[in-house]
Amino acid sequence: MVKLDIEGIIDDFPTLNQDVNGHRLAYLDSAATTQRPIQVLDAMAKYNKISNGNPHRGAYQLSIRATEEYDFSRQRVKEFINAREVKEIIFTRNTTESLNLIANSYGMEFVKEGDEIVLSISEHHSNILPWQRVARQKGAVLKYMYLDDKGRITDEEMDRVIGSKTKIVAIAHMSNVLGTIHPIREIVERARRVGATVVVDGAQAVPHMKVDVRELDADFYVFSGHKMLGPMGIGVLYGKRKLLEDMPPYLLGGDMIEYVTEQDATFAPIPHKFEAGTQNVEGAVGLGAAIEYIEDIGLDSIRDHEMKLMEYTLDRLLDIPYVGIQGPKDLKSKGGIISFTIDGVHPHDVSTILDAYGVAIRSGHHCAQPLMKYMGLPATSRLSFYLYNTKEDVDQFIRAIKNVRKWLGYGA
Amino acid sequence: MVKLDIEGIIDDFPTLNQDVNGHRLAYLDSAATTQRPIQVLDAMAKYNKISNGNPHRGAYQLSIRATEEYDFSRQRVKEFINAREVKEIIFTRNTTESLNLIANSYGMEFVKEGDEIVLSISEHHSNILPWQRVARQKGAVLKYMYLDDKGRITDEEMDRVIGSKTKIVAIAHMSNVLGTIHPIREIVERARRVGATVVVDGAQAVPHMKVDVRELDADFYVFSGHKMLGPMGIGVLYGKRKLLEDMPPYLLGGDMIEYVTEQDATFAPIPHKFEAGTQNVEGAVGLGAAIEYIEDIGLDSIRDHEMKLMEYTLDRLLDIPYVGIQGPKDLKSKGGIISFTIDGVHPHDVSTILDAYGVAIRSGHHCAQPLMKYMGLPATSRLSFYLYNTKEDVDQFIRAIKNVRKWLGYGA
Amino acid sequence: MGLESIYTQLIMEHNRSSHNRRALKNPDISERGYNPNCGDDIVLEVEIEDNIIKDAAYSGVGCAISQASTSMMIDLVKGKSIDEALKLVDIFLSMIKKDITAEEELEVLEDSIIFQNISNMPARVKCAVLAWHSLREGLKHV
Amino acid sequence: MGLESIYTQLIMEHNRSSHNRRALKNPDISERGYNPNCGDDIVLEVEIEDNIIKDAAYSGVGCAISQASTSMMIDLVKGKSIDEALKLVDIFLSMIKKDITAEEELEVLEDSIIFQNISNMPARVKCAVLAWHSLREGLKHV
Ligand SMILES: Cc1ncc(COP(=O)(O)O)c(C=O)c1O
Ligand SMILES: Cc1ncc(COP(=O)(O)O)c(C=O)c1O
Repeated sequence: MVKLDIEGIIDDFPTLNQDVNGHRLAYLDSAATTQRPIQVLDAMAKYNKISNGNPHRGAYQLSIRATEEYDFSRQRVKEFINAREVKEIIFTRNTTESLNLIANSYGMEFVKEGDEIVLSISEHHSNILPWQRVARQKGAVLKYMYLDDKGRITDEEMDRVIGSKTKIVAIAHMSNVLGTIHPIREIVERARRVGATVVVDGAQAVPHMKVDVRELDADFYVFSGHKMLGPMGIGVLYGKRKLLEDMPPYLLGGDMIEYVTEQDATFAPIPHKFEAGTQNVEGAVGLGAAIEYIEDIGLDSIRDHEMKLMEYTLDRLLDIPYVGIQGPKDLKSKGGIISFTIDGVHPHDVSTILDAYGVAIRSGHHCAQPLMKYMGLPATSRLSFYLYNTKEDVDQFIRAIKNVRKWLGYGA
Repeated sequence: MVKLDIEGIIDDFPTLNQDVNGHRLAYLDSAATTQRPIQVLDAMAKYNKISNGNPHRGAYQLSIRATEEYDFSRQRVKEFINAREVKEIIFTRNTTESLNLIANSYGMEFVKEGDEIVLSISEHHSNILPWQRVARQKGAVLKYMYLDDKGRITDEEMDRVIGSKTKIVAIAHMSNVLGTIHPIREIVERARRVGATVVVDGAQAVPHMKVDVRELDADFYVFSGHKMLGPMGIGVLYGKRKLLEDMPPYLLGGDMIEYVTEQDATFAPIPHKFEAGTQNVEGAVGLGAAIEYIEDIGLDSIRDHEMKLMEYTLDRLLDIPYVGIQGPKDLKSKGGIISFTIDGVHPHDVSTILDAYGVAIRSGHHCAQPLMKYMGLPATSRLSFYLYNTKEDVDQFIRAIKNVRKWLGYGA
Repeated sequence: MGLESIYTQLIMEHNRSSHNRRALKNPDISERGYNPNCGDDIVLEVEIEDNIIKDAAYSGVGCAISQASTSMMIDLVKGKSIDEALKLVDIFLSMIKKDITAEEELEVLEDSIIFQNISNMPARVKCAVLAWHSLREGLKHV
Repeated sequence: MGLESIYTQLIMEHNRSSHNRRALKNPDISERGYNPNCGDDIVLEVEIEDNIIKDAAYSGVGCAISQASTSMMIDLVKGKSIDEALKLVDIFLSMIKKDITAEEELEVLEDSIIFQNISNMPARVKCAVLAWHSLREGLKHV
């Protein structure tokens, strides 16, 4: 395969080739959602113009094609994360739904009173709230692993929190606020020792680094299409076959049944058991095309590219005296995400002012209020990279940052 | 507004302008999923090329535009079904998810032991299974209204089944198997008398006839984008404000919160309370464009067009001695759906043979096994119309039907 | 694939024939086979004596393809040992998946070889394999 | 809308001024205002005597816009009756929604009129209205 060259790929992204507020757009919020390359848009358009049908149910060409495209995307996802079998790949709507599905079907079924559910303090709300509900309904205990001053979970912290009562450990592979890459292998090892199940929220990891679910040996692994060049409305839940088979279904209706009588029903085997209602075929097609695009570039090149940008950015940002940086600064243990604050300026004002310079970043709690509380900050600003970002984006960002305080009446 | 002319609109539908198996395509399976006009595809492409961002969270242009587009689509849906307030419109993934949400959040919260949940025997599995689960978990009783020999629910049947113990009545506005339009107003009246809540599955009605949720006075009303020219992966749940406000949230995480602490959370007001995780903005944009297209044609013209095709088809089909038709033949009380069987030929063979003639119909239980059982049939074949169908489609269908039995070795 | 290669004389004969459509008196195996997507629903009954399939029959409803495939399978396995029958099931399923394509290897399937190209009609594959899966399931529990 | 019309001298002064940033001794109203999207989180305190807002102050964190808007509101309503204050809140919110645009009608808002064009920055509207909503909520429960 000829690798696409990462330089110049910005031309594939129509949204990025526009001016906003009289400036070129520097899109630095890919941790929230990514932009789609024309290859993905074209794949979806092609599906919509040639192959659209309700899959699994029809004996005619359009439906057969739709079924084939859907199955093909599932196969692609399977290979992308190196799952053992295609039936271990469930299509969902997004990471949030995947996590809710696991909490409801696995958690509500297998967590018992007194069991402990372990999270990290840096989890996204989507990996907190569903577990709060399980804990409350089942009388289980929710425990947190806290971060050290470099934004990392230490071995000691894992040992402190993961113990004989631990039933589930649910943790992000990469923090969406600090960029920390959490030590999944080490966590899985400890979980295995105590017989706990590990749920990994891979929303931020899968788009940016090679993920091999077999090597990680995670029990569940979930992510979203829209954060990896794919469309909104499609997400993935990977689960080990045995676990998925033992879980009751989540959404009920449509295609996921075997027999239905007036009072009862039996269910189709996995993956169909978990995919009720008309599937989002075009979403799956878009995700498949996104994976193809990512593989054409290569995840190693993507990570490499992002780390170069990170180095370049941190060099400049650390030089500015009124900028504070949260989380790890060591590039090996983090992804392309920087959370920062500007002395005397509320993060929300930072975003608005940067927007006026064409720079799109995000400010707020980043759906991680417990982490904000733990860090003692009401909010942070966050910049995040993806394969289409360039040094030009960084330069524009740094220039804008240097203007922020002026607008709030500070000398510099 | 200049109404589009329903003749000739087929040119707007790329999928329909192709040959399959050496024949022009006669797509007669719109009850399963509809084809998308270029106007809808263009609206989504435009969003993806200009406005894509994660809504509700960003203070920069792309995110602001995404938020505006999303809100605008919600507004459009509100007007389309004449809801009182935009916050009564929740975006979901599809009808199936909408019904699961209602059953889980409303049903599990308010149905008590001994209460009765009333369905019709013609419901889609998506409007059966979630209620079976509620009934099982809550110790409630699931009761069915059966159909008369014309495929309708009589006044007597409603009176027999809806009574003082009835807590919920869940029913399709239009049956996806027989096309029967169920008497929602009459059902709501009876439900009001006994204080029951009415859930209407509008998946088949909304695309084909004017639906006014205020006039119907239904408590909940749900439908899918992909059955009304919109994309897959987007659906709607309408609920009366008071009910939605009293319900606990369903999916948890992401955007639907107010405060989150380590052990607890409070939730955002409706509609956000029910929209966890990154919203499917492009799906909402596509649905909005689909509504615009439908309104440009006009639902009255669509219904009119479909009824003419129905008359034309029934005239021809009733003439064929070995064809049996299930359900009402009276056009006033049904939509553009015909379920039929061919003597001596299994419906599945009918589909395959018709496909060879370029005619796309569906055969099977249509996700309505209890109805099949009630009718004493293992399966039926089903033809269904939408605004893009023509007499030519019908002629092609009738010609193909007349060839079916030959392939199975019958004289005719 | 044209309809000719699937709605063949042979398949139609088996579809309409009733010689295997009956109930056995004392079946050792009674296995339900169901295809939720299209509603094919058969019960396969088998009588076993000394490890040999003495008799087999089916009832239920299904499309022409599933009915014919079931009937041909019954004709094929009657008189065979359990191991031989399981071997035949494997060969049939491998043929469908295109794992085996060599004519010589498929010969043992006799008439059932006619389903070789059903994979070109993906929506019907499940109809063709239904009875074979049921037989395998059933024989497992003897 | 350029940044000039929002990060104005006046707004910056209010943002950085602390004359309304304090705690009251015996507040009759203590109302939390929270904007979950951006994390603005204030507590508005009001002292009422004979139906008149005798004193008001706020604490908490927020962006320049929410802080300035809160501070200007406090300056505006101090000394007014509850009814007058509620009226002012209505006018302010109507201005934001562009339901009221006539200069004469808006004059009563004094400095707060500066937020007239905030609706051109939709992501910041909630910051500007936070304190006003809190005041209305709080006055409801007196
Ligand atoms: C009446 C009815 N209800 C529910 C559904 C389920 O819709 P979806 O598959 O879009 O969830 C359908 C269509 O499949 C239907 O026709
Ligand atoms: C770590 C993490 N988990 C979960 C989510 C939720 O993803 P989604 O909104 O696609 O459900 C996100 C992104 O918002 C995230 O960054």
